[in-house]
Amino acid sequence: MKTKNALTWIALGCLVSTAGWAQKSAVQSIEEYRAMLQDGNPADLFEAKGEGLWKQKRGPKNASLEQCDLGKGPGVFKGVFVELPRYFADTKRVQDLESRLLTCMETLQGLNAAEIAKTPFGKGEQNNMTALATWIAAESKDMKFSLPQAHAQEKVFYEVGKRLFFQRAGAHDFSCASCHGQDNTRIRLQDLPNLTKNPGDGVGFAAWPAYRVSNGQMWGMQQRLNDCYRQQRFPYPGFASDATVALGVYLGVNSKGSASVAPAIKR
Amino acid sequence: MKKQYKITLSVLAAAAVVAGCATAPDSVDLDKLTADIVKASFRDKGIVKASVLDTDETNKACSAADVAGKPLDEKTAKAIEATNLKTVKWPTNGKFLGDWKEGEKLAQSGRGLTWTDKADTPNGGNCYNCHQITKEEISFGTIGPSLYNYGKIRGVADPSSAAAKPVVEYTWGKIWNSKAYNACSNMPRAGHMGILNESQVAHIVALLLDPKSPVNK
Amino acid sequence: MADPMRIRAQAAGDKTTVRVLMAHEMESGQRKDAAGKLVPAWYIQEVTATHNGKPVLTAEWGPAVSKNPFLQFVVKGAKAGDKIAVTWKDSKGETRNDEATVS
Amino acid sequence: MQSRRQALKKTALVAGLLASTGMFPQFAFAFSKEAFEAKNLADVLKALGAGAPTESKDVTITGPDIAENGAVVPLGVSTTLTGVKQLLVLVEKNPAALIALFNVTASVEPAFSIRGKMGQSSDVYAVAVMNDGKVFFAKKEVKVTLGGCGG
Repeated sequence: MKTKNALTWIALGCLVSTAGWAQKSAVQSIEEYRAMLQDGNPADLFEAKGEGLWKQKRGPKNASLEQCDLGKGPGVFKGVFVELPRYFADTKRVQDLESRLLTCMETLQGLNAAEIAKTPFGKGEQNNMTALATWIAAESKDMKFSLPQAHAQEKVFYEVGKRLFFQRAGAHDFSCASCHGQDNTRIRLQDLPNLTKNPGDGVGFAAWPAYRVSNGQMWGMQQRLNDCYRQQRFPYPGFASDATVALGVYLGVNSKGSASVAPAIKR
Repeated sequence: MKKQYKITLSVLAAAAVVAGCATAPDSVDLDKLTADIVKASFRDKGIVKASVLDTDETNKACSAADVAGKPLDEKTAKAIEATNLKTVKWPTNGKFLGDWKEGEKLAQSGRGLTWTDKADTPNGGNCYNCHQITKEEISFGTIGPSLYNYGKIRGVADPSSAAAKPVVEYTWGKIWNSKAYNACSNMPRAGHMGILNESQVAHIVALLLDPKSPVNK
Repeated sequence: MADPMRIRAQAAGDKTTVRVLMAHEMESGQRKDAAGKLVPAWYIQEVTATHNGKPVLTAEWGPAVSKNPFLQFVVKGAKAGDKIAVTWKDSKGETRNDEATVS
Repeated sequence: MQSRRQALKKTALVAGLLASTGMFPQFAFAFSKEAFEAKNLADVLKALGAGAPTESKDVTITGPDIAENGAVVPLGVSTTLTGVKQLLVLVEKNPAALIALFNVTASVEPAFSIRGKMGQSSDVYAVAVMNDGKVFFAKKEVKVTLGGCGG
């Protein structure tokens, strides 16, 4: 699927590029480079760590997360990722994977969710959060996204997410759509998925969490959105804030039917 | 954190009541709800203040059009373009063209104005992120049109000539405030929003229009 | 303590391909932190591998091996059910040993 | 000043560590510090006590033509020659050229893949140091691009 996408893209590149064959060859070489990295994705390390953390008794209540309800009942981790974010009756909120893990870490383990949400990415409990999210996502690998939209609040969050996606602001007037609102575009050499519709298997929403080779970091969806907003010249979105969850609903619903490849490996 | 959630929750509950369970969510309330969620979710970080989300009428109108999925009506678009055109500051020394070499450096840089940048980080022009410019740089984006041979295609042999004046002025104006010519352009308003200063805009104009620039080779 | 390695060992005929991922910063000693201070080098220096307890490979690495290192090698004569163990030791003297069964 | 008792304790700790992690005494080799600090191929070989290198088609270096990111460049070294003592991976323009050194035994194929960091576009080398002291190499150019918006 990835290859097919890349090939289409190369073909288009030839048509529109005036730089001709040198351009095409560079693009092909980079595709080869990306293919070389697929075997041996360091995300495996985080996946293994996450599985261990799920079962490990931790926190003031010395409990594991094995009774955590991620949407399909307590303890079910297979297939939950491709149905998140969704509405949870106990919290009366729409939650994404990381937001829901926060809830479980607080209710089951007695950890302080607000403190964890405030912790910068890559520090302390946030590292555990990323590992957990990586493992849970990996347990839905190759499954197709199918976010529930039956509850009124799930519909409301989709609509809010759509408005956030098109919100132009900041020093550069950028919205998410500035870069992700058209087909077959790229920023520098990075192809940009069109996230206003289904961008296909393993593309966009369906490719995170992912290991980023540029900085050797494992990123969950929350960090992915956070860094998009940073580059968009927006202020800082709170971890698991309603804005990030609503945006996740918009992207996730648009990706309906696409297979998740998470955890992926990215530039 | 806790407090913020509470606020959002009460707003949400209200929206849920209004929206009911069967009817489609009401657009006006969704706009209000989105604004409330934005307020509760974003915070100041580094040099970026949450207040940058209180944007101007141009962005508001274009965002609303994007959400609706249809372009602005012609009258509104023209009015927005006129408003933006008025903000264009023309070169105080009358010199539209600077040094194309400096322009190339600015075009290459995508730095500045994120919350990880410092206040004294020199801002880049971000040009290559979206445009092909010189033939030598193969790492270019395609969100905007190719600018290779920009001056040549437009027949600019001498940028200081009277014949070239309209193109030179348009180029300056477009970089200073892109929305003066296309109300909902994806392009930032480099001069208007203080991303680039007058001499930097002149350098980029030179990159595009100077016959000696690799753009026009 | 360092996080565990991921070792996958797969037999094909009389050869076993071993793929190892190690969790390590591999700090080059060239990088500056946010405050502009040079971050001291910290990297895996020695890697060893055994097949059913018998040493088959030793390697020395410098700080230019990428963060969270990946290593692939092929062990002759290893078959399904055999044990492949890998050990690393870094420039601070910290070490980690993990084992995998050939599949 | 370190007391004798402290020193002893430390030694015991290290020994314990080695034992607990399954490090065998025969693995206790000294790190080739000098080789890993050398600036170029010739100095690396000198530090390892090896002779002058000859280019050979029996040695192979694999890597991408263009690396999208210099932080992670997949590199492979291998040889079809018999009697190989060591296989080395080098990046010519790195601050220190040597990336990794593999001691080849009869129990492994003389073929290894790793990922290295590259500060800039450069030639990369695979070097085979033979039991008889001969040295063969292969090289290839890897271009490192700058990607993304950061600039």
